[in-house]
Amino acid sequence: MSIPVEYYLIVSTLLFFIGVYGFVVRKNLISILMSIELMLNAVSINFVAFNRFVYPEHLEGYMYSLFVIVVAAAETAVAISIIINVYRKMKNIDTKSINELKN
Amino acid sequence: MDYSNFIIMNHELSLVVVLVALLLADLFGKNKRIFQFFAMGLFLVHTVLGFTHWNIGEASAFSGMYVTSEIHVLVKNILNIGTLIVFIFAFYWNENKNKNQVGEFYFLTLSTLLGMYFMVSAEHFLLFYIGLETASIPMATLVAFNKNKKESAEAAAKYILTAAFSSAVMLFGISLMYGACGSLYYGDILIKFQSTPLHIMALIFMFAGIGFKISLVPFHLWTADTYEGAPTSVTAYLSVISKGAAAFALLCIMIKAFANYPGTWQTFLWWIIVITITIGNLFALRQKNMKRFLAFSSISQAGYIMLGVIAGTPQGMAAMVYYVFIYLFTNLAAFGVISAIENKSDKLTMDDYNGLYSTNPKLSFVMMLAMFSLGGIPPFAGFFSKFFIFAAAAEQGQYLLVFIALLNTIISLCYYLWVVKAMFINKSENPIPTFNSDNMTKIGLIICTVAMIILGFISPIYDKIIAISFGM
Amino acid sequence: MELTNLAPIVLALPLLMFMIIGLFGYKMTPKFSGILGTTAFSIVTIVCYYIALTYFFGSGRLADGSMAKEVIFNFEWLRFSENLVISIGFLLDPISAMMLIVISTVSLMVHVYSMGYMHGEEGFQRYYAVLSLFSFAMLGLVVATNIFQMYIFWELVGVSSFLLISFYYTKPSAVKAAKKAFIVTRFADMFFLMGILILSFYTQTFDFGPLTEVTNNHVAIVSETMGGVTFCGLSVISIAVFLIFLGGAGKSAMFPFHIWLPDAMEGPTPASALIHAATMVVAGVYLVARLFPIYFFEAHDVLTIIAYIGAFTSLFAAVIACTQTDIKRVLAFSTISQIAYMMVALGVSGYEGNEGLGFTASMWHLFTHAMFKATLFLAAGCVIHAVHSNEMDAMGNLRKHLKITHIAFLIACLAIAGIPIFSGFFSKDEILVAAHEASPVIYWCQTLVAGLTAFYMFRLYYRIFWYNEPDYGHHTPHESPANMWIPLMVLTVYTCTSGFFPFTEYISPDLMGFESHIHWNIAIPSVIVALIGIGIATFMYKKKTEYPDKVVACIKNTYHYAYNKFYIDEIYLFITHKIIYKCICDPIAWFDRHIIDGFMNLLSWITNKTSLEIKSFQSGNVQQYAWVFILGVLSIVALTIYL
Amino acid sequence: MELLTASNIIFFILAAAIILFGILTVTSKKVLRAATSLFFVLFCIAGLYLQMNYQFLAAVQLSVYAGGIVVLFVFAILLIKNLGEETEQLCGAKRALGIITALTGLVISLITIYKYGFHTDSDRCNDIAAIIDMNEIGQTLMGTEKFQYILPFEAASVLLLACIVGSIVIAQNHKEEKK
Amino acid sequence: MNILSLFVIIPLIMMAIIFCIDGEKKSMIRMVMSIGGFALLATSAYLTVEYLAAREAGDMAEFLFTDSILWYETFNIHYAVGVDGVSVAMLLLSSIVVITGVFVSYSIEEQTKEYFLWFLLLSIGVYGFFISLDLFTMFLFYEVALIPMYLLIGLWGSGKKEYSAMKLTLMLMGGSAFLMVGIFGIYYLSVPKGGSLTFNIQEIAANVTTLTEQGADNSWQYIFFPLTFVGFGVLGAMFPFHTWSPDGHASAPTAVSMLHAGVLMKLGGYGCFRVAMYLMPDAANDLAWIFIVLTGISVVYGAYSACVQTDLKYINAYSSVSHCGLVLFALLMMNKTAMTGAILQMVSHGLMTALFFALIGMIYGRTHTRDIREMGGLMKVMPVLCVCYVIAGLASLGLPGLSGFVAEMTIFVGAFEHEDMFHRVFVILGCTSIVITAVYILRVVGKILFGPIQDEHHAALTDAIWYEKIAIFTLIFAIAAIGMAPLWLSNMIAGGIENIVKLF
Repeated sequence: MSIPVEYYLIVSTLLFFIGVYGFVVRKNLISILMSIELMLNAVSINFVAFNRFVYPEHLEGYMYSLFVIVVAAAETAVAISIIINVYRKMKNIDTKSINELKN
Repeated sequence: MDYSNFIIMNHELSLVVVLVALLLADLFGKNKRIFQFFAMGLFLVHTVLGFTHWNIGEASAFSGMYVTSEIHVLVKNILNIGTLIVFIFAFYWNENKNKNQVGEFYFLTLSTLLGMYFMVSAEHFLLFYIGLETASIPMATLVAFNKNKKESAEAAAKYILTAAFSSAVMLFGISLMYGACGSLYYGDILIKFQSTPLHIMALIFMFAGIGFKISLVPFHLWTADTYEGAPTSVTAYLSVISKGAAAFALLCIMIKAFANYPGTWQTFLWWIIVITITIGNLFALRQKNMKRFLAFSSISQAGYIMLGVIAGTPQGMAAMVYYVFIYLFTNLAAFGVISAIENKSDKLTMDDYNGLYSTNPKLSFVMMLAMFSLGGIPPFAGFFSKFFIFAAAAEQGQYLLVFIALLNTIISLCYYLWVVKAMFINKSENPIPTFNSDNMTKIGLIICTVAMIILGFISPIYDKIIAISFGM
Repeated sequence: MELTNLAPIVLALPLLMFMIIGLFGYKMTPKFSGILGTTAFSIVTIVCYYIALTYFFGSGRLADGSMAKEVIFNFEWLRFSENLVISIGFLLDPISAMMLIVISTVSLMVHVYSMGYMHGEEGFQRYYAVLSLFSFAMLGLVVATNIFQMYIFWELVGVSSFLLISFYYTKPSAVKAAKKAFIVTRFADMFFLMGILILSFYTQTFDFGPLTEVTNNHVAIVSETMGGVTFCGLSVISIAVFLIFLGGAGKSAMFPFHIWLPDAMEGPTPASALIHAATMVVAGVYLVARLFPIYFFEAHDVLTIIAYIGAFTSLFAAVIACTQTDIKRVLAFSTISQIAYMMVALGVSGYEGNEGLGFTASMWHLFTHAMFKATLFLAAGCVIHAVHSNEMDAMGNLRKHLKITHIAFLIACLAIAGIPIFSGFFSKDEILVAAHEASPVIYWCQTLVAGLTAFYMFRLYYRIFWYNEPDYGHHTPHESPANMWIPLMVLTVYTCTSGFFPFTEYISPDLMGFESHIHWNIAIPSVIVALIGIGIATFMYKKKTEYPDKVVACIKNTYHYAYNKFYIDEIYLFITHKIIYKCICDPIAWFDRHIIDGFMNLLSWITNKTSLEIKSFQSGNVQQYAWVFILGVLSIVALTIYL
Repeated sequence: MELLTASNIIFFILAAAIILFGILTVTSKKVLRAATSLFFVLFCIAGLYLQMNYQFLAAVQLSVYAGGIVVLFVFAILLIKNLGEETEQLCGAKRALGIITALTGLVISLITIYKYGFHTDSDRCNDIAAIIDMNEIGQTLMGTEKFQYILPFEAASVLLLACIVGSIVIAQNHKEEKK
Repeated sequence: MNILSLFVIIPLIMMAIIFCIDGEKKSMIRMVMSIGGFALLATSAYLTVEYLAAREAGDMAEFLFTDSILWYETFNIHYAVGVDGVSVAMLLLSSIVVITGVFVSYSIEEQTKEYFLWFLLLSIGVYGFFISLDLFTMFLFYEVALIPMYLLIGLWGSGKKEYSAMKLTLMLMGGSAFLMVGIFGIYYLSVPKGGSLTFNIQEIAANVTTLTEQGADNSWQYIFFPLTFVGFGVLGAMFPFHTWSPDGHASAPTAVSMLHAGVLMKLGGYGCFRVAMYLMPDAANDLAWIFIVLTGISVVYGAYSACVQTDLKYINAYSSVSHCGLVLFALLMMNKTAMTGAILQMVSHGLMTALFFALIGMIYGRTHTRDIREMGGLMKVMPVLCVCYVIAGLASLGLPGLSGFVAEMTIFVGAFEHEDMFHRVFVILGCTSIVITAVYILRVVGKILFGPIQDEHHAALTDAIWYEKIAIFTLIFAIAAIGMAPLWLSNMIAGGIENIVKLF
């Protein structure tokens, strides 16, 4: 008897909302970005688990998570370059420092 | 493996060719001015070529992953036209304030455009996702293009973070959808989709991601900040092209994948439309910065666009495409004026516009037309698009929604008129001095103005769109 | 000549004159416009006389001995529906023919008289223009073939009255008086209109023809359509005709609508003579007379009310007239009293044969009153012209200075007092006879009024022409020019002679006519009462004595009330200013600005405020954005799935 | 019902590690430490993949994520002055809100997922999943049939190119300004 | 080409010409405007004559001079024009007010060119609305007419013009929000089985009749009738949606007040009649009482409010509320006479309120105050203006021989013909307004025209100049002409009404 797919989903959902929590509470941009990585990984787990345990005929979830990884990498790269840009302008990367535009 | 599938992707291929050509030209070309003309000329060719793609008709490639039909071709053409106008307005800015990154500007803009093509044509959530990301991640760098300004960096950071967040949320939805349906082809989902909680939750998570692109409330909060911080040309691009593509993609998804259970999504879409329009309007009321003002106005406009989605009929699709088409000229005209003024005088707040009519009557005139058209005042094109989209919603019996939307147009008219009032009625000690816009801006403004005035009267456009639209 | 050809002139010519003088008057010299107006009106007068005389002594008498009701012409002016049509037409029957004579005579005399009286006044042309308008309107009113035509001209006379009262428009009191006159009569007209609406709703006609057609002691069209219909327990017929009477009461200054007439004396005196003495003010009487069959057969209760209102008004006005010191006001109250007399006569009248005496008497009195009251006014005009004041205190002993005026005034006074051989005697006698037959209360009341009338008229007469001469300064009064006294004389002649005309043979409710003779049992007491009145007046006012003061001291309170016209004006003022303005208009205006408009402003305020309040929603913090985002997603999920 | 087979135990351990390190990632006060935790999370996830017989995916996960992204993070952290040592003081209210939101979301999602009840035929799944090889992966990635993904693959290349260009522009930006 | 299209084309041509003229050449602009205005007047006069001739010749079609060009095939939108007696009357009215408005605007010196451009746009909207037979184009023109008001008031107005302009625009737009929903409802729900969607008014009316014959559910009418009626009612200044009117009129420049009160407010009444009642007769029948109460309140309420105002324009604005209330009131009585009266009242009120506003504008231009407490005895100073004012006042209070009387009497008589007691009681209440009207008219006349001169500065003021005279005399002539010979107009209108009345 292998692990039911729900167990994977519990893990991924937990991870996802940990990521959400991190996004909402962390104070610097890099940490926020890391939270996003957690969320994306949670999604990957979902895909893979579904693929593996529910719909194993095709590699759809598998491929999807592959692309998620690729896109996440690109996204992270751009995000980090933007964060560094912010750092250069504001001299720190605290979320409070990107609070000029509002209302 | 039949790679001839690529052949039917006319738009995408020609755009890729343009992209490659631009990369090369940027690599070897030294003169930025010539490069700009080259880029625009190339893109113009691409745009014109786009109109020859009608004959493809309905076709799908890659075993149903990619689909094209006349309405897709049309939407892509509309996006092309919009992008072209954005380029025209960006010409001066590129030449004077963005000297070092001209090539990148074109390249990045066009790659996001390519992403939008994929979004629009996708029949599979993976392709859709890739398209969406292609349309948003490079956009973040475009937002950060204004190197002199802190706001630009801030806007970009906000944009990329919320974009990543929303794409994560969307992915979570898509993954659950996969789990529930077993396939991510729209056609398969259409068959497998049921009205179970999981399906609906997946749908909503996924919807949120697209809602972010269209900036529907409550997924809209990035909009104003990003619009304000980004270079004006990029803002224009974001507010029209990106939004229009996402809206059309959403409509396609809804029609193709979830048409069997319209009740499930129409219910929440109804509320989202109501709050989107209302919140957008309420915020726009307080704005003094023109770009920020237009950001909120575009949020409420997004709500109107969604009326076509909630209708979900061919009528709704046609009305929505038409709305986007008109909205493109209208909003770009407004941004054109704003960027013309910003380029010459660096003034951006509404108070700076006081007495503009006395010094720059033509610009004020265009701006006024744009405001009236946005407000849906006849005989300008905005009236027609608004009327049709309301008609589409009303056809499905959404009278209450239409009524609420119409009541909201009162608020929106109020702030549009404030702009008009500032330019025409208010007096100013030191109005923006008289200046001559560069020729490119002039051309752009003329195109937009003519379009705003006459498009509504040319009925074949709409009749053509309805003929090629599809729906539930 | 054919009447069909002539009759239009009666209406068209004055209208034309009004337009010509009104539009181009400012380019004419005053004199020319006066002559133009007068000449034109003399033609009208001749035509009127011609029409009336041919009618009375020729075509009017039908083979069966009754008087004809001829519609000379009648063209459709406005069509409301299949049945309801306003026509402008010309109805010739005994009373309209008689009115033609009254109006044309008095109006012509006033035209002539005004050339002298108004000489040198600013706005002379305007005056003549309005005079023409008035003549047009009044003529149109009396010849109306349907009740709506009457209403049209009714309104027109009202407005010309307004324009004439406000002739001295720079004088605030004149403006006030004009407004008052117009609004009060307008208020009454509203009832008239309502009456017309009700009547026409049921009968589906405006035409006097069917409305006065009597068959078997019923006005068929009215009794058939309205008989038995009630509203709030009252017969609809009664309501309708009572409302119509109220309209008449407004024009004819019946209590409680009488308040405008004394103030209307602010206008030029000849205008007062024409409008506020001889013609317009009797329109109400004429109206009731016109619809007499309906009143008599279908709403007799209303007729009784009319009689009592008339009786009360006549007494009431006579009492006030005794106390006034402005000579024109005295005349105005006298007019009210005399018109009320006519109303009484109508109210007590029967219908057939001799019983129709009241009706006849009313019309007769209308005629004679027009003549002698016009005489009185014109004479008063001469006096005012001479002393430049309306107040009795500024006059006295004028018989030496104004001989012709004096004679005319005296004759008219005798006529109004009802002294035999003068016209007033005859008509008043008939009225008293009719009243006697109907109700003793009214009879005694009217006899008392006759005495009071004699008293106050001679009080007036003595105060002006006898009494002690005040200090006229270096400005000795002198007789008026010929164009003023000749009209005076003409009217005096009418005053003397019109009593001998056999009215009863021509004018009666059933159109048949009847023989009449003087009823000495009624006449003698009334003459005696009149003589007593004259005697007291002579005693008190022939010379300056202390008797008036003593009398006043005796009945101080009553005098005070009467002198202040029983405070009716104040009551009106209270109602209009304190109640209508303060309690209705002001609150409504306040409500409009603060509640209705305030509500709209509130909406915008709320919108603005909300927009201000939710500003913090867009905090600029990217984490909050994400928070809202995920919260939005979750709440949509929760709401969609679990609700 | 034997849950406690060896592979299942490994799953539980991995799951626990993922959650634990996930929590550490978002709670540790030092950013560098958070990055390390993140690395462990990613590593464990790769372990999950391996456990599911998806070796290639696990490899990609390790190389791209653990090898690429985490390194990128570390570089960025080190590039930014003092960030590595900086400690965060989280605002209580904000944290409470975050926790509440996350818990709400968790509860809603889990309830929804559990209500659905996935029907899994583990034997069949195991059979099919056992025979994945590189050839099939390549076919899937480069094919044009249904459930084959050449188009996203090509599209992703554009995305990557654009991202590279974009990142460079943004990163370059500052230097040129300085000149 | 259809003669009706001229009403849109002529102003368009004028706009084009003026657009090309240099803004400094004011006299030339004014000349173009006058010529164009006269051309419009001539066209409408010619149309009237032709219309009457056609009717005389026995052409019994519901609408004449019809023309229909397919525009949006999808929605079956046509550019459909056509007139019946009612529209002809309204067109005539519009032409008169427009030409007089042009003359009154001669005194505009600031941004003349722009002023006239907006003015023309406004008149295009008005004309277009009256000639349209298609709900879509009708609505389009309706909105075209609304928006120029904002700038006309905001730029050339006086007083708290910005507030008023915004309020007016937003409230009217609010009305059009109601209206638009109503139009959609009519459009989608009026189709019988097997029929096709249409915006054409005639076809919709036929469809609705068919629906009734088929015994189909007509409950939709009960939702969309109130919406449509309120939508138009806002423009018709129906209580409690009238508050834009006092502020708006008070702030607007003279000619704009004229055009707005004189013609634009009539769009409301005309729309109620042509759209709401014509297309949804069942609901009109059953729900009329609600609006009778509201409009009945308007009639009396407006009059009472006018009594205590001190600003001339406010007085006239409230009086417009009262008079326009009467229009809607009469329409709701739903019989031929009352409805004819309503249209007559529109024409009459249009003319006399235009006259009023023209005169008030001229007086204000001279004395620089509109407060009646600060004026007095102007009759001596400017006799022509003041006499005209008196005439306008008399017309307003319903003096026979002037148009107001004809209209009011037709209304009262017609309305009183209603067989229901409830309605008749309301008519009686409505009648009281004629007294209150007299009160406030005379109050003004007595205060500012009569009496001694209040302010010695006013003694030196001049009387009307030529172009002002042309304007006011034209209006007075029209008022008097209708007042004296109303039959042709009344018959013409009644002919148009008949088609609608038979639906109830």
